[in-house]
Amino acid sequence: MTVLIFFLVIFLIIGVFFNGLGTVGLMRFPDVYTRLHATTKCTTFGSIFTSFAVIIYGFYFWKVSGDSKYGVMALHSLVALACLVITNATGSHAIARAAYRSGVMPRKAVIDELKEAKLDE
Amino acid sequence: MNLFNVFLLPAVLLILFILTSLFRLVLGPSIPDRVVALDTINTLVVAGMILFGAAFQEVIYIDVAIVYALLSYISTLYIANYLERRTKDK
Amino acid sequence: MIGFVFSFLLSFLAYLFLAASQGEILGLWSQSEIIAACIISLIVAIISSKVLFQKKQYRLLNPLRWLTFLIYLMGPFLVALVKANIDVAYRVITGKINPGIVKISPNLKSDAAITLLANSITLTPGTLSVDIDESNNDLYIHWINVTNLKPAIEDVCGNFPIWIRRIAE
Amino acid sequence: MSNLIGFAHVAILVIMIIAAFLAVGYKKILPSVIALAVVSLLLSLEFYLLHAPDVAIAEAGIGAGLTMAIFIFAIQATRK
Repeated sequence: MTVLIFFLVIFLIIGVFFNGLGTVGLMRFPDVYTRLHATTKCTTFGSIFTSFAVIIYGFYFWKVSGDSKYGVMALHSLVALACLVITNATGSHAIARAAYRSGVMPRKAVIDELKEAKLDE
Repeated sequence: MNLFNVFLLPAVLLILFILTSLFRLVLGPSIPDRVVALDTINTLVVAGMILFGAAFQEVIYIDVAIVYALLSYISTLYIANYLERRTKDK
Repeated sequence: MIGFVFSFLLSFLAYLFLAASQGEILGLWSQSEIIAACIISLIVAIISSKVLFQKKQYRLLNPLRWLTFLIYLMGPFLVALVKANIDVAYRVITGKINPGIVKISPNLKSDAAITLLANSITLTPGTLSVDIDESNNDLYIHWINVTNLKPAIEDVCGNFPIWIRRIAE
Repeated sequence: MSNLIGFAHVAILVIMIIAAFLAVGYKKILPSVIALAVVSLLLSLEFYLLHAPDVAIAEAGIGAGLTMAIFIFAIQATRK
């Protein structure tokens, strides 16, 4: 029990820390693309850890108490986590592409090879 | 020691982070900045819903998080699609 | 036919995963639940098998490829994910950035492979895929810390294309 | 524990009010729509905290998905 709580607290601290870092990066960075870097990576990673805490908690209590409610909770958190990871990555592609095509240029860029490329569709 | 509190405090902290990312929605100079803020709020709300579901110890609450993750993604894609089409029409 | 059976099994498993509660089979499902799952996933499979397997390519159904995918997910991808987050954390705290958009040509053919590569690139160190040239599958990548202006593939995304060629090509 | 939940209620309502003022106050139309989406997302979270998950699912579907799509359809139709 103590070991479980120790792991839960560690996972939750890591998760909340990275989520907070994502929002701080959203405030600090200068343009859309760097903000996307901060939010996509950090919030996905943080959510993976907070959901892992719920999954470990669910499986542990499923094994101890035998109540299938906890097992179902862990399985559903797993599904939600998978949805979150896939949709986050795809959504950030969509935003980056829309931002570039609607004319938001990266600030302070040392190289921009997309500007010369002629993409037609 | 009640396990209820372990999940509740991080969930409330995630709600405070939503307040932080709302500032980007207020300040954001361009529309993609605001969409990024919306996307961050979506992710934080889903993570918070999973934690609240564990704190209230109800299975049905986590299903809300699944539905929410899949539906909020549609709105992000829709705005991105609209931005692309708008510049192509001009 | 293979496509129909596969989409039936996939929707059946998805239904069982989402509908798990108390019951006599493994303590998770009741018998009426299984019957309902059969009927509903039969309907779903009739509709979706035409959409899922439009090109009549069944390469991705090989279980060996799924095993490789799991190993990839647990091994190199997880390591790269952790590295990416420590890197971004460092950049958020110090504010040192050196961004730019570069082009790489991974020479992947199929759509599934290029999707997997783009998603992996977005979630790993300092890179974010912005756009794609659909004629020859070149990716345009926003790189937060440009070290050389004409990068090789290894500089940007490590050995991901090798793994992905093994999984999806 | 009830303190924390009360605090969460207050925080969500404050964010909702700020976002609602933004939705009214923006001069351009698309930022207004985005702020409105934030309002309905947080309304769904508020229903969730009030122990009404069914209402929260409905609100997530209608508020986040459908209203957004209808508004953007309307904007597209008017600009041409």
